[in-house]
Amino acid sequence: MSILDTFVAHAPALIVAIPLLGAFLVQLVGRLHEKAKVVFALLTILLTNCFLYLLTYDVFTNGIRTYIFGNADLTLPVVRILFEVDAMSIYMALISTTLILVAFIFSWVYMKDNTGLDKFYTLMLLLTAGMLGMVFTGDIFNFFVFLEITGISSAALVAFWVHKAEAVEAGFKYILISAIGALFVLFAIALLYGQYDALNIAVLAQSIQFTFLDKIALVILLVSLAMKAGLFPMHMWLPDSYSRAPAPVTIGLVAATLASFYGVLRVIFSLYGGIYSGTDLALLSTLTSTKFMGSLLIGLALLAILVGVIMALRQTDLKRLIAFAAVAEIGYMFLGIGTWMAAKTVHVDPDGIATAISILPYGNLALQGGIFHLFNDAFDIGLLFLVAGVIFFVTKERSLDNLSGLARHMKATTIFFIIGLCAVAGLPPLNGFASKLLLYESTFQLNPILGIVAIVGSILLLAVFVKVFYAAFMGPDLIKTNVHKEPRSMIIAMGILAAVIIIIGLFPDLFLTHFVEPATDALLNFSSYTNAVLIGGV
Amino acid sequence: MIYNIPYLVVVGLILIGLFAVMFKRNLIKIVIGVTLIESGVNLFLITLGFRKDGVAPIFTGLPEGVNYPADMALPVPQALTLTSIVIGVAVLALMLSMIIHLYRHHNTLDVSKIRRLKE
Amino acid sequence: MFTFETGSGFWNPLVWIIIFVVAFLIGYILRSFGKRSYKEGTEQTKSFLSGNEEYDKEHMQIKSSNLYWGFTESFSWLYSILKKLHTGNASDYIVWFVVVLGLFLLAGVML
Amino acid sequence: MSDAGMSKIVRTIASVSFPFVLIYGLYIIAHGHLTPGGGFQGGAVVASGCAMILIAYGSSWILTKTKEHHISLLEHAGALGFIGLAFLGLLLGGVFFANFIIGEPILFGSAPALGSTLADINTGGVLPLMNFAVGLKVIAGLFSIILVMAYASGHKEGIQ
Repeated sequence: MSILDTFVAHAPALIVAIPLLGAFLVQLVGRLHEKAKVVFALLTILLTNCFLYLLTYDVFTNGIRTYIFGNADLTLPVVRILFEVDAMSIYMALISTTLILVAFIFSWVYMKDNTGLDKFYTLMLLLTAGMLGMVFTGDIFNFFVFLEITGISSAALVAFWVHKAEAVEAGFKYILISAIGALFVLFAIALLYGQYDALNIAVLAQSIQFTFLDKIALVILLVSLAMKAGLFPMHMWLPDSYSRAPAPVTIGLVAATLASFYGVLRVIFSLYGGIYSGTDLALLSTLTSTKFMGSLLIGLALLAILVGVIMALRQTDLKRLIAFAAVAEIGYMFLGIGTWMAAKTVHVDPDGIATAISILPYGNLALQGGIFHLFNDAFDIGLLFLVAGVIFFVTKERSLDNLSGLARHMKATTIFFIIGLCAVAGLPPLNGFASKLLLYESTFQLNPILGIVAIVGSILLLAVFVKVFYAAFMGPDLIKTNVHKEPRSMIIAMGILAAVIIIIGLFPDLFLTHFVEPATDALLNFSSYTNAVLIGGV
Repeated sequence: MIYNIPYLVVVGLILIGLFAVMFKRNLIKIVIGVTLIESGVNLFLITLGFRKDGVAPIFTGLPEGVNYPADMALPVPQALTLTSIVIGVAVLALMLSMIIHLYRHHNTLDVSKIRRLKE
Repeated sequence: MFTFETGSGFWNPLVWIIIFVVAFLIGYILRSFGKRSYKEGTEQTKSFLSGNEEYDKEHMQIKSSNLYWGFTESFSWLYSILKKLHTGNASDYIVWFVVVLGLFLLAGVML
Repeated sequence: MSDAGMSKIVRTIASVSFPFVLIYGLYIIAHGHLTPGGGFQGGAVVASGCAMILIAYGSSWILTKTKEHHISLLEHAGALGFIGLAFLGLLLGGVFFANFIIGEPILFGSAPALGSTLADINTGGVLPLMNFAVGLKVIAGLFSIILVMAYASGHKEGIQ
């Protein structure tokens, strides 16, 4: 075994452990020099990224990789804590680490005047470790633990500017939502554990019978994680906390929200994958409830899109406006899942007896669109939040009413804002359009109204950001004091995101076939996920 | 029947906690509600590990005439509960310190008056 | 490599870029037909507002809260509902959670 | 929780009972790998003893004896010890969190005997060490939380 193989074999544990170790070392390193903290945090996240790229290559070529803690062989699968990394986990981990990397670069100048920066980087690294743990773990109780780590550290980060009343209020709302959501997740885990004596997702998935208690557990898991992902009408914490956090934290929060969304995916496709992606005729009795839940998700997703954009249209606080746009974007992702859940059909022979259940092809297309959109949402919304952060840093203004003519001073930021605007509104040729096209076409086949609402939502999103562009960047030069050029580190941070957006916009097909399709297949291929643990996949 | 009482208590605790979180206006009472939900969930986990006439799951302290795994209370739920308690302490501490700051900024503990972020 | 199949259609970003380039060229050609006698800093650059005096630039800017005034005004009934829903009270957020939980329990368990 | 501390009776009782609380908590930490208990439980017991002292003497008095950032340094030492042991497991035992001490002729190295035996504290490998690390972290963490909260809430006028 070469040294590289050893690295790859231990990568799942190291990717979570390195940010964790870094989180506590930052405090010691920070005593050396003022800038040592941020350099150290950057190095930590870069090292994590290196291991992640190694692991990405391995998982995309060799399939699922598991990692068992404490002992090399898998003797007691029920008791052992293990990580299970498939293409979907990698997909999410790539999004999270890239966003956190960008947040650290951005914070170089943005946070330089704050005290307690060592705590800031500790919490950011803990947040990273929590998110990566959430996406890598193969054990549902560990999922809860990492969910709580993510929730606690992000709530503390939201309230980082503790001298501002709104920031503390937002932090309190976030921790309340996060604590209640996580406790209900734990309750559902206990329901599952009480029935099947197992905590491993693969073992549970294999033995789940879809009894009455299982249905309750499913609903609780789904709703609590959807709340943490910001689905309408449980989205209200999201604009509150996104808008009041410092800009680098907001980027981290976007990633944390998406990690909760990953939890929803894991619950539906892996934990309950036998019921949802199964096409066995024995599942006929569950079809009504699964389809109905899909329709309910679609309904909430459509409302999320409409309410998100309509509320965004009247906001004057720039970051709050972007946060409402993020609510709409999350609606698009849930629309993808809901369409997949509802796109099941029963084939009936002439005597009226069911012969087969199948998932219609547009269902899988909608799921692909949703997962593609996950990536686009993270990067588009992330870029817009960074632009808002730059504007706040340079002018110390939140309200759009007091902003005007910024394009005269900040040319780079203006260009990045236009890129983000077009991407988030789904304007071709940027990445947002490719994923939304998938969603439009697939949802239209389920019900034309869905496609129409999705398109209307996109158009309104464009209107929302054109308003921002007009109000903040165009017009006379009102702000004469204090306006200076944006620092170079912020341009680099925005440039990374903008470059990814443009590249994916130009090569949507390559990204779809090399990243989105493996991730979707990993979700849909329920048996390979369970077999990797149950039949010694090490 | 008597073994079902803990489950009823669990449901009762969670419902009382939710009621407190939803309808009480004092921030401290809301935090107490969260703690009640947490206690309910913890009680549920512990109850799942119960075995009639079981002994404490200490491998080296096993009394004479007790079968090794069969007569022990399940240790896994206890480990889970412990983890959840630890997390609960962290959440509680964070919530209370935020309440201290909220009180400083708003001079009130009424949750319906602390809503600068709305609409 | 560029073409992107969506099952019932396809999408190619290159086509769009070519259209952009062509549109830009057409615009440039049209611009080149313009008058060459244009001079900056003379009467020609002043805007003509039916003979009225032009305000200062600072007073001409429409504030962002007034943008889309017609839209927000005609949907004011909707906005009043949505504003009422987003109370900002932390307890209400949990109420919404319980409501959705109940809704899903009805859908997923009772059916 | 006032800043001045409480009456002399309370202070004396607190001082007398503090060593017992301390010993009991440390016992729970040290026997974590043998009996129910461990780093968190023992740490919580010790931290509650510290909280008793804090209430009896007041937070200002405590802050003259120690500083909050010294306590948080201890806390980080605990966390680093725990994750460092896990990394050592990777280096020496081949897997993250591997028990690399068990079977070695050093402290805590011997494997526990099977069956119902008397508890032997010299077993467990890295488990006791991890318990110590967690105990340190919990004592320092909880104590600094209580200390900061007492100090912060004690300095606001008008709190009854």
